Amino acid sequence: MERINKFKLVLWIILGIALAAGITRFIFGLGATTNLSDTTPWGFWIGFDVMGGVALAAGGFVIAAFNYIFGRKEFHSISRAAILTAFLGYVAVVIGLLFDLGLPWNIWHMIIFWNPHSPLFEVGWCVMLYLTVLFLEFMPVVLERFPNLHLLSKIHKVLTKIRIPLVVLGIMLSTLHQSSLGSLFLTMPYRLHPLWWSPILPVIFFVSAICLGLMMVIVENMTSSYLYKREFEENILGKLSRIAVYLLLFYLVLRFGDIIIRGAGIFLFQASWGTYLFWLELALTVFIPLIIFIIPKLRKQPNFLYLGALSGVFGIVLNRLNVGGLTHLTNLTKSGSFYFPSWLELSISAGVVSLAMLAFFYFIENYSVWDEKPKDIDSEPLTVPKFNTNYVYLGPTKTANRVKFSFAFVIAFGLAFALISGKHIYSKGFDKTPVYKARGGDTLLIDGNRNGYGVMFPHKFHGDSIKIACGKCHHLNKPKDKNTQCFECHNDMYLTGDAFRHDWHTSAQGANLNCFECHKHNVNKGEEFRGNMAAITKLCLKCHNDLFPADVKVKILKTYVTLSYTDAMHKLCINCHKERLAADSLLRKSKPGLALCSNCHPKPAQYSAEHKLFTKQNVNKWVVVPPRLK
Amino acid sequence: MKAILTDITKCIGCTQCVSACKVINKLPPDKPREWQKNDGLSARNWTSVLFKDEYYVRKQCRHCIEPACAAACPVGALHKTDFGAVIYDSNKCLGCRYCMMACPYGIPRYDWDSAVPYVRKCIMCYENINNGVIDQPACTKACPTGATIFGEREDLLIEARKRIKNEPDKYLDTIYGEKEAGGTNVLYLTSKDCPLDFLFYYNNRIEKGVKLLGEPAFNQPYPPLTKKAMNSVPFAFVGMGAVMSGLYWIVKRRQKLEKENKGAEDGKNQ
Amino acid sequence: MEDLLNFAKGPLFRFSFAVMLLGLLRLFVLSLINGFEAKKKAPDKSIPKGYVRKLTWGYLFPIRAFRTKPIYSLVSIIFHIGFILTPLLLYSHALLFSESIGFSWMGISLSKPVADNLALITIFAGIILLLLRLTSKITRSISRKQDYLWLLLLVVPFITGYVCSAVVTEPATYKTFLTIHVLSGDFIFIFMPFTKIAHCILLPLSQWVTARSWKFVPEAGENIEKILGKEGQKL
Amino acid sequence: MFSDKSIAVTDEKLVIPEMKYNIEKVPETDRVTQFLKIFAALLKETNYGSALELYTKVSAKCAKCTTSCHVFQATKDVKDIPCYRSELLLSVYRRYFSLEGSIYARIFGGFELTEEHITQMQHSFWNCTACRKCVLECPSGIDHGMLTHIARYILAEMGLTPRALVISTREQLQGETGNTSAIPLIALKDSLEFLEEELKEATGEDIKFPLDVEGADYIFFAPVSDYLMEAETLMGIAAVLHAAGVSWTIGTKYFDAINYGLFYSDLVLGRVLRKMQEETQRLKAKKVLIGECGHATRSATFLKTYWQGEGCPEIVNILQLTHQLLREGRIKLDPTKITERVTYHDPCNLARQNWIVEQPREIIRAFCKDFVEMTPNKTENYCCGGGGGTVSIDEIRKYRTTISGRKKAEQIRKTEAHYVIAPCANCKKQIRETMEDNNVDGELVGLHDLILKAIVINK
Repeated sequence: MERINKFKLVLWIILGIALAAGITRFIFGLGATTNLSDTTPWGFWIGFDVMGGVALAAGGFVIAAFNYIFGRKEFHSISRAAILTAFLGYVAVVIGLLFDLGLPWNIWHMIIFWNPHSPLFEVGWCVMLYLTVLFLEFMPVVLERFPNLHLLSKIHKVLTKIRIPLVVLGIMLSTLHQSSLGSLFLTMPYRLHPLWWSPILPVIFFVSAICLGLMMVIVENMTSSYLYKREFEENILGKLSRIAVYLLLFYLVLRFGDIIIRGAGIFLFQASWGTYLFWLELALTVFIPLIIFIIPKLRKQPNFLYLGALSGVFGIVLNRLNVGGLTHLTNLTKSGSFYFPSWLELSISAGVVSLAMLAFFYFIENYSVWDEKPKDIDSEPLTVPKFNTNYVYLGPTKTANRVKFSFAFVIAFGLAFALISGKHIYSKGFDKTPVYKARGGDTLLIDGNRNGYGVMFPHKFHGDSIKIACGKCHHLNKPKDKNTQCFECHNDMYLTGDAFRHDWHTSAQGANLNCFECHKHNVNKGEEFRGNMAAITKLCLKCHNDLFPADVKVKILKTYVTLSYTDAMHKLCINCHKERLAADSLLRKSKPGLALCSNCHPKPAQYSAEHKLFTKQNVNKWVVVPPRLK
Repeated sequence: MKAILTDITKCIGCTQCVSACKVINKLPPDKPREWQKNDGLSARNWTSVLFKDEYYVRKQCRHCIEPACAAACPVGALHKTDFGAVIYDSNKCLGCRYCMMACPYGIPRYDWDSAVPYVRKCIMCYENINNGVIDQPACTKACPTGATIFGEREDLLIEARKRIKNEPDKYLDTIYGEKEAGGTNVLYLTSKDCPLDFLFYYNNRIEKGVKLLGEPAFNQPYPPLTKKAMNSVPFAFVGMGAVMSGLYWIVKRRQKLEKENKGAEDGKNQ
Repeated sequence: MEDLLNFAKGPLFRFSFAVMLLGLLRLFVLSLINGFEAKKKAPDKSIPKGYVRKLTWGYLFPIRAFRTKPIYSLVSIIFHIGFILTPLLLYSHALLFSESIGFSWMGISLSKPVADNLALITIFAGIILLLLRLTSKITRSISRKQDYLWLLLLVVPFITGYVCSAVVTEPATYKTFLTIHVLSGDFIFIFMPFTKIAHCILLPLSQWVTARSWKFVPEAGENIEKILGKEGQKL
Repeated sequence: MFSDKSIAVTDEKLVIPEMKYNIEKVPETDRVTQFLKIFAALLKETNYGSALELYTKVSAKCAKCTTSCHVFQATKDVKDIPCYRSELLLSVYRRYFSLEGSIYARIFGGFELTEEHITQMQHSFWNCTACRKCVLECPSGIDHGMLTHIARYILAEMGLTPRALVISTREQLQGETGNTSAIPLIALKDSLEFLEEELKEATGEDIKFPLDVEGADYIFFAPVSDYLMEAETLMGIAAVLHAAGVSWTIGTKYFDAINYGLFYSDLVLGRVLRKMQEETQRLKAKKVLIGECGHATRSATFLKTYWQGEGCPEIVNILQLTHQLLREGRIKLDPTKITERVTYHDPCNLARQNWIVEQPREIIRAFCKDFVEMTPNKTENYCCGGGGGTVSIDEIRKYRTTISGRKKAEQIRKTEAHYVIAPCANCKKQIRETMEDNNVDGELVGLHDLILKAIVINK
């Protein structure tokens, strides 16, 4: 199997995983798939897909400028591939953005609802326009293939004529939005780490984008040449690296000058996560590439050249990630939850990149992006490999690829889809905490304090002597079950529940009913199940004739959705207990403080810290505040 | 402009304001989630009461006079009304969450668990007051101790100053919201034991008290931070275009001249 | 047991469902592409449309099938109907889907007695099919292992499902049967695209693909000679 | 209890003669590798891969095909079940050419291609007459005929082809005479002259066989064996064309319609069709007319595929043409001439895909009083038993007539017809031999033999 086919197979597998993640994201929302939170609303998708993607695609306008404006014709042979990379990069940005936006189907709103003060508005417009420009710049390559179609060849002619204006327009638009991506963060001076936030952030972004553009062209060219076993343009790439040296030096001066003039130098040598990230970023972006590009001995070795360019690319992408979310102070200090992308976020980003790469390979194989098309793609030699018993022949490469790739895609999709944990989706961020049952007739053991110890509760006495109607406490009795406990309905400590047990009524061990024995059949005919539930549902009394004692006053509940155990305790039980205390002498003697909060919450502030719910945060403690203790 | 004044010293933490808010805005019951900031605010809780050093601090949207969120929103889904509230139009929103990033108080919350999520925050009961359903926000109305009150901003500032003047031992001599970030429509009075700096991102700084060049002052509004960059956009656009066209012209001319020279030389040689 | 059940209802179910759906789609698309490639290769693009259409419709409404082997055809058709309707239109399955995958069809579901009876009929049809296969020398001789395995595997969820729904009341037994039920369902899903059950999605294409394959490629014969190194040889 | 009634044939003890044909040259030893290599080359160059890929997935092994296979119904041998035979090839494909199958094989082991398997295929695929009747029954839509075709192609590339077929094609393609029966041109001219005289006697008309007429409407290709054995059919055709005044011609350079390539090799199919094209272009004929022959007609339709350059002529079968002429009233048939009972046998290649089914029946009804149908008939008619080229292998005549042709013999016996019409050279030879060997009364004729008796030629 050829290199390129192996690589494509990997890309298809990633694509399969990404599709599974993408579907989950659109069914269950961002919370289920990402590690984003209210403290870190922007994460990997903005940092890598959008900001990184836009920066990675900068090669398009840089090479176009060199080729068409500065008259450096030697770059002509790589300009098509660079423009294609840019175009696909921007398409990838838009696709990535569709995943990140909460309401992606409203993305066109930017066209009709204007807020020109917003940097994001400007970025959005520029990206849209530049995408169009790139499309028009790349179109001739596609149209070349159809010289016989009159209309298309006409368009081709027009496009070649207006190429220079298009290139100039593209450079203008790129300048704007490459820098405006930096402007986005001007508005959050205290959110970003001081080593990154700067009033000249737009300029820094623009300069670094040009550096990245140059190095990305090197990486893209060498990678694809390696994959297609093709000689790469050593000359041109060497020239690019020499240009990159000056730009990188400028960037280095700019960056440190900015930090020192602003007075942020004190942050440079702290022992903190933010500072480490800064030095890592700078080492990748500037130091490694500079060393390699300046020393001619290293520069002339393809491996080192590749390493330098790759390091630069990683560095500047890391810069975008740092600005986009990693070095936000809510992330670095203990004030918020720590953000690191979930594997679903990573896989979707990887999937978008894979898609762009596959599209890139498609164009390379089918259109004349390079001066000559890669060999052995169009026609297969008329041979069949030697057969031994282990050999499997799946047809010509194209067919075999199709079969293998789709198979890998399906399996990868299935595995990823299976691995997306149901917990993340269904618990809504919380473990279920079942409440233990305690049944009894005359005397019940209630874990009223929820401290693991049972409390004796003279149940019979309440019914016989105090003559409280059961419904007062057992607002909804279950059939033939006269001592329903709180937990029967409030069956989760923190989550809402269902007082009517649908599962029991339908299960074989329970009532073994089907839906239509209680609900009218016309729910099938379009009547909303949720809309008018009372109208289409049979009353409990129709089946359970002996549901309530004759003399009981029952509070009729309008809904079967029950509060969580904690909520119910505060609203219902405590009130009830209070009333009983006022009336009864016996209980007052046995448990004088039954209605006191301190029974359940002996130490309110500490209590929360012990509890699972509140383990995560240390600062900004939030508790459900009980009335002040005396 | 209307405003809300919350006196921390008077709050008893009964959370009546929280309930009232949920009732009037028809918010469903809340469940704690992993993705919440855990200050009690969420897409289903637009106000909350924090327990801080024996005091209760109510948290809600500050309704800045010059709101950063409204300036940031690319489609203008958030905007400042003359009434004083910063309100949200869910029909325009496209879910970019730039408002959440831009807010210096970290207030807007997101429907993370919904497939159709919106940004949620206090809107000062704007619509209900506008429609005449209520005459003041539900939270101030529900407060049993008068710890949080509603009125014209100027009146409330006068009232606040009066309280500080009357009991200088009890109150900290700052009205939070008077100046910070250009002033807000939600004002706080607090006890000397409990400064409220923690509500503001300014105080998330690692090195407290370090003021770097270019960073906005404590009382500086936020929208102008990007305005400068945005104002230079047309110049950058036209300038870049001019430079590029000029370069192109020069390069082309030079090439042409070179060619002519070469041609002339060739001619000579021949 | 509880863990196994949860695994079968959760990750395994999601995996199997995804593999089934996408796998079948893959087969369909690959066959379509193959067909169109064949069309592209052959200069003669015409196919006997009426004949292809007639036979293709014959799969959806197999009336012709009754003329030869009527018993077999009838039982097999009943088995197919039961097999498609019962699992698809049972409320519990809709519930499983909505819990595990996030979408479902709760609005349309069979009433319990109908579903139960249909399940019984399907079980009997399956057993009869198995007996038919076992008793006839002809079918026995051409059957592969998977032909028996499939019948068994397909009937197992029906039996266990029926037992769960109508027979047992004891929780432990119920759990056991339910686990087998879900597990066997999962395995059916997983193996669907890779075995003969793929016919569920490929049948509508088979006549078209056949008709396309009958179109010869003019250079093929000579090219094969070249590949085999027999170029220019006499017959 | 569940035994299959439809396949029960009234039968005492049946002796199955050995189906053994002579092979021209025995291939080299490592047949397995050779087979796989050829298979791979085939998949690479032809369109069969798409069908095989699909068949390996859908094959359900329901045995419904047994109800339509005349060979199986005679032998009751499981090796003759169409599905069993197809599986021989499909299992090879599944193991060596499909992803799922190879993965399965790597994990669990299983099928491996062996010499015995090839030997089995070598016999099995020549037992099949490629009539494709089972296709109509198969609920999975598998074309067993195509699988036979593919397997025979591979076997042919290995050299495992019956000698009879190879000899005739060799003569046709490389021999001096250029036709399968090796008739020299002089002999042809002689026999045509003789036929013209015969026609003169029979009809009193001067009916010519026009040779080498340039620019005629139709260039006529008959299966060459007709010139030797079925002269009356040719006479009938000549009479019809003469009566209707159709301009037609027979090429002297190439006049054979037989194309055994359809039975065993696409290569041969293409080469023979090229010869046909050359002749058609030489004589600048507008349409190609094929005589009474099933496989010749079907293979001629592939002329469209193999035609080099523009302007492929229309291909017409004589039955279609006669039917058209009859409808237009250009020929007249005397409805009183044929009084005996007549039945019609549908050649598989003509009728199976509902192509030429109604036309011959309309012609027969126009001049035969007592026409009975066989059961089953039309598209579902049984094969004569000599399809797929087996008819030309004389060493297996016993097998052909007693096993393959058994079903046909019964069918004909049931109709109690005097004339059995079979408009196909292969069917004629096979049915004639079958009727002889099975002692069925009646006379086998071509359609145009009868037409010759009934045609009215006006001056």
